[in-house]
Amino acid sequence: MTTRLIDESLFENPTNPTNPESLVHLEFDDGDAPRLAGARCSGCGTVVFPRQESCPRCSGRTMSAHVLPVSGRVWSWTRQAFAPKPPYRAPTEGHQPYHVGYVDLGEVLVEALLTVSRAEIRIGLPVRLTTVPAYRDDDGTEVVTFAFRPERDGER
Amino acid sequence: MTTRLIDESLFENPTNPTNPESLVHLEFDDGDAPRLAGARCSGCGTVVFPRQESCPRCSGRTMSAHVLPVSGRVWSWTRQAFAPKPPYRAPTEGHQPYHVGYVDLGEVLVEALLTVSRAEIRIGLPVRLTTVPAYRDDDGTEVVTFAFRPERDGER
Amino acid sequence: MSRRDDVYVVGCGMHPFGRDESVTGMDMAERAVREALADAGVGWEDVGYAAGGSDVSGKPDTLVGRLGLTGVPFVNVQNGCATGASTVLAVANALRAGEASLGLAVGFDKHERGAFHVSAARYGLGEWYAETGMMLTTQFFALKTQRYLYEHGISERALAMVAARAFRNGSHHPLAWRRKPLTEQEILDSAEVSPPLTQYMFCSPGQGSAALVLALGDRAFDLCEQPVKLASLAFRTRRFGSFEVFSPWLPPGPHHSPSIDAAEAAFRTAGVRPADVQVAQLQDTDSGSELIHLAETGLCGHGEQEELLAAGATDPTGRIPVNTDGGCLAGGEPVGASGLRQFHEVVRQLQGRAPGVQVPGAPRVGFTHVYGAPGISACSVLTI
Amino acid sequence: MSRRDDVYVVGCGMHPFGRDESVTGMDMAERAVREALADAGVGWEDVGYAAGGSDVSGKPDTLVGRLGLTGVPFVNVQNGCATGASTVLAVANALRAGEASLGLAVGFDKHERGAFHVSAARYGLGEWYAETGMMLTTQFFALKTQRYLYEHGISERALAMVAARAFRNGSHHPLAWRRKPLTEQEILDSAEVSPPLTQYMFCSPGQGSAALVLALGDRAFDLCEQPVKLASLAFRTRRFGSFEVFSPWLPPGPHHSPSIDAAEAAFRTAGVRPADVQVAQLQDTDSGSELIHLAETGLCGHGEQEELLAAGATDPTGRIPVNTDGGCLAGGEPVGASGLRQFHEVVRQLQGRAPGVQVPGAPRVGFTHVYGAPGISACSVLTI
Ligand SMILES: [Zn+2]
Ligand SMILES: [Zn+2]
Repeated sequence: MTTRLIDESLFENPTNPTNPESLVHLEFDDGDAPRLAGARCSGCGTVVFPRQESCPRCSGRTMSAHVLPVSGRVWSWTRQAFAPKPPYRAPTEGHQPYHVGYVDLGEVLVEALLTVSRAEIRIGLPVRLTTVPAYRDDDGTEVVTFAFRPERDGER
Repeated sequence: MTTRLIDESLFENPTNPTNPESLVHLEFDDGDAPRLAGARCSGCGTVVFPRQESCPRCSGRTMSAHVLPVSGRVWSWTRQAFAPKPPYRAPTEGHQPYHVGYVDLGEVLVEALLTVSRAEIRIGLPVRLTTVPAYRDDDGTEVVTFAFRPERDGER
Repeated sequence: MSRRDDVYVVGCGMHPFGRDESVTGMDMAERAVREALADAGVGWEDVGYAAGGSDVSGKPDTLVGRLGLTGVPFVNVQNGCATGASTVLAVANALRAGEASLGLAVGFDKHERGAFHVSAARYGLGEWYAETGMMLTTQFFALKTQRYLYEHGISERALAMVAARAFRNGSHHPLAWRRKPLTEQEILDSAEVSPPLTQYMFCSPGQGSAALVLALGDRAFDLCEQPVKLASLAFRTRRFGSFEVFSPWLPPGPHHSPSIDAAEAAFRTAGVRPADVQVAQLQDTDSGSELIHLAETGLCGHGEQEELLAAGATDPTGRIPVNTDGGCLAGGEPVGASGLRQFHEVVRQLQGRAPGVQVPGAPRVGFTHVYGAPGISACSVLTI
Repeated sequence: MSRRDDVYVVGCGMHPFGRDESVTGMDMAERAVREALADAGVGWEDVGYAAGGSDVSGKPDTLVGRLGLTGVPFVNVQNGCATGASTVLAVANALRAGEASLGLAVGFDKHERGAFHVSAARYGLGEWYAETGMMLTTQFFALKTQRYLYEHGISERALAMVAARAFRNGSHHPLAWRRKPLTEQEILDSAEVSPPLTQYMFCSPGQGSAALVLALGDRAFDLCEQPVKLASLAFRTRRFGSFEVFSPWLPPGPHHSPSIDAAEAAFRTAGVRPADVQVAQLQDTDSGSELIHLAETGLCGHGEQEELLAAGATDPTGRIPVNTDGGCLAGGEPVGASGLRQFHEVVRQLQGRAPGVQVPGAPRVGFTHVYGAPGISACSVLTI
């Protein structure tokens, strides 16, 4: 089974392109899985995600690639109870209600899937970057996207 | 093979609904084929096609059904050289260049397919209402629309 | 500014909101326009400038084929949920610029059932954002509400109180879609959509149309016994740091909102304070939005909402009646028509002829507020 | 009207028209806006009111995410081929109404190749009309031209002369798409589309963007050494009896046109005569349209066109230079941008800095004309 990132522009350059299977469910302290990459304005310091060419705060055009922190806290969350319409693409096993929210990474809040149980989810929960299968391409390729999971003891 | 009018609202009530095959290529002096039906404003006399509920000239709302003349003259014409994109539906045999134009019926000019040869077509040509196959429905039904053909000697 | 330069509403019309498969968007728009013209006692041929908006139901300027081919300038505008305000702004500016003395604003829409379709590219976003199930307006409202309740110590019951009042008001309003009152418990117990919001805390895409006739200065008083003055209409896009729909990221807070800017500008231009408002329309795409907008527009302080709701202060008989026609929650949201519905209701309230429950005591200052993607808000002050 | 109330163009910018898969509609719009702001010597934060139009390439107000989140009111307009004029009108009215002293108008589009897609319902027509192959804009232009040539005794060669001049002008213009001159015979011999019009007599859907910075009164003279005055801008919908695209029927003639009304109003308001115009932009969706518009706008009499063309009177060095940038024929027609391209070219001509061939003799009076579905036209007079 081959695997690909849903959109490479969201991530820092994957360091292990010869072994794409390694992308899924890797822990990021392994050091060889893709981290999220945004951009930072050299004029005013604003951090954006995904990268864009001009700064939404000061309109400057000197944005440089900027890798985001991997851990933060849930800033807000909700649950997607019903199956979204296309262009949403459900995972192979079909739509299951899932959590989504903003994660406060300090310099920026990033919207992401949250692989956190309903019992556990709350504003302020410490979470850490991970990857999850998003859907399967027509040719069978597993497409992987980013998400945040609860941080484990001692990870910070 | 069953046959239907492309849109019944364009025609006066067909008088022979039990024999829909009779719709195709009927001559209109036969007296039992559908004629075009527009509407006429009782306020200002404006004739429109197809029918609409208010008058585009005086905004009055007393429009009554009005059967259009069957013969007139070509007011302008052109040829459709390339196959139109959908929602155009080509006839069963595929797109062939066809003529289209406005026919001056005296009280109104009506846009229509012109089943007139390239050699013969010209502004001023006397023409007469007819029906032609437009396309075939998925279930095989032949769908028929209106057109004008050259008027024959003695028809007027 | 002298009365000569002021713009007034001199007529309004509306096609009932809801679901009615027998009419098209254009049918509804035609009816709303004819009703507004009749209300103003003018003919279509008297209109010197027109603006229309529809998100999905046709090109508004083709209405001239139904209303009469007078040659009138007719501009189509499209600003999402703020479209109605954009039509009024386009007409008001044209009148004040001297283009005409009588103008018409119309909005209409007829949406499919269910959530609105979205296109990531149309919002300048990558396909991944929609494909992974994060591009839903319902999520945005839930996320914003969740955070707002947390920051200001408001309970989920307050969300149910908003919806209950909306359906209560709608039940008395002949032009509303949802006319059945619901209890707070029924609302809390309805299907989960995106917590903290349940099914009955969301408005649905629907259909409808509303239209206004506007006139300049003295012409307004010639035409109408009770012209309603458009004391201000302020339209704002988001500033940096606002929390908007379809945002893959946000800067660290505090988060601003275009509603704050638009409301401040509207009150400043009109020379009235939020406390002067006697009847208000707030964008209530969902219960949480109305709660937030109550404070963002300055009609109350952040965190005061629950107490106000519990005390009935936002009811038609309260201190600050909100969404007296049931708002979007009871009316549904035909995007192009929704902003003009707000004007219709406030104008009729100020003229003492509300279609539903009339705010007592002859209110003289009204307020409207719309808010929508991609971070725009428009607020108006209407006075009589 | 005093100079204080007049609106001026103080900056213009344009992204080259044509085909370039490496840029999106929004990319082009951003570039055109930045160029217009730089040309005016102002920043985006100075803009107090903005209007944008795009038929298919995104919501113009989302440009604030690229240009800067200043809170500026940003209205989206959509009037088909007249969209560019609608953006200018919206901004000019806002400036004259006192909403701001500096405004921005931007239009952009990036279309698919080939004829535009149409939807019968969107035009209030039955499906039969499209299904039977009568709902094509190319047919409409051919039918209108066929009749016009017949009524006024004009030969098909005149159509080729229009296109030949367009490609000649385009060949000298750095922002044009089609830069290869073609002979009249090559144009006549190109593929038949709909007689009397051949392939090279039609413009193609393309891509591009153009933007203007507009300022009120004295502010304009503070900012710009050579502000170009928007002496008038008249927008008209069709009156009864005009011959428009997608018409299943027409009333018996004579057939009027909104171009006649818009041009008359523009000249009347500006206080100039058609004979005063020294550089003109006319909607040339096809060669026949330009021919017809030459007379409908009053720039010549009906039937005089062939002689004017043969004498070179519409060339840049002639009595009445038309489409000096090659018009739609050489530029293609990105619907939202096309009207603003006209302004861009006329402004640059009047300022003596045409990107292509400069009309000699320092022209002081310019004219623009757009025309589109469903029977709308907008004309402006620009002076320096
Ligand atoms: Zn910056
Ligand atoms: Zn009539």
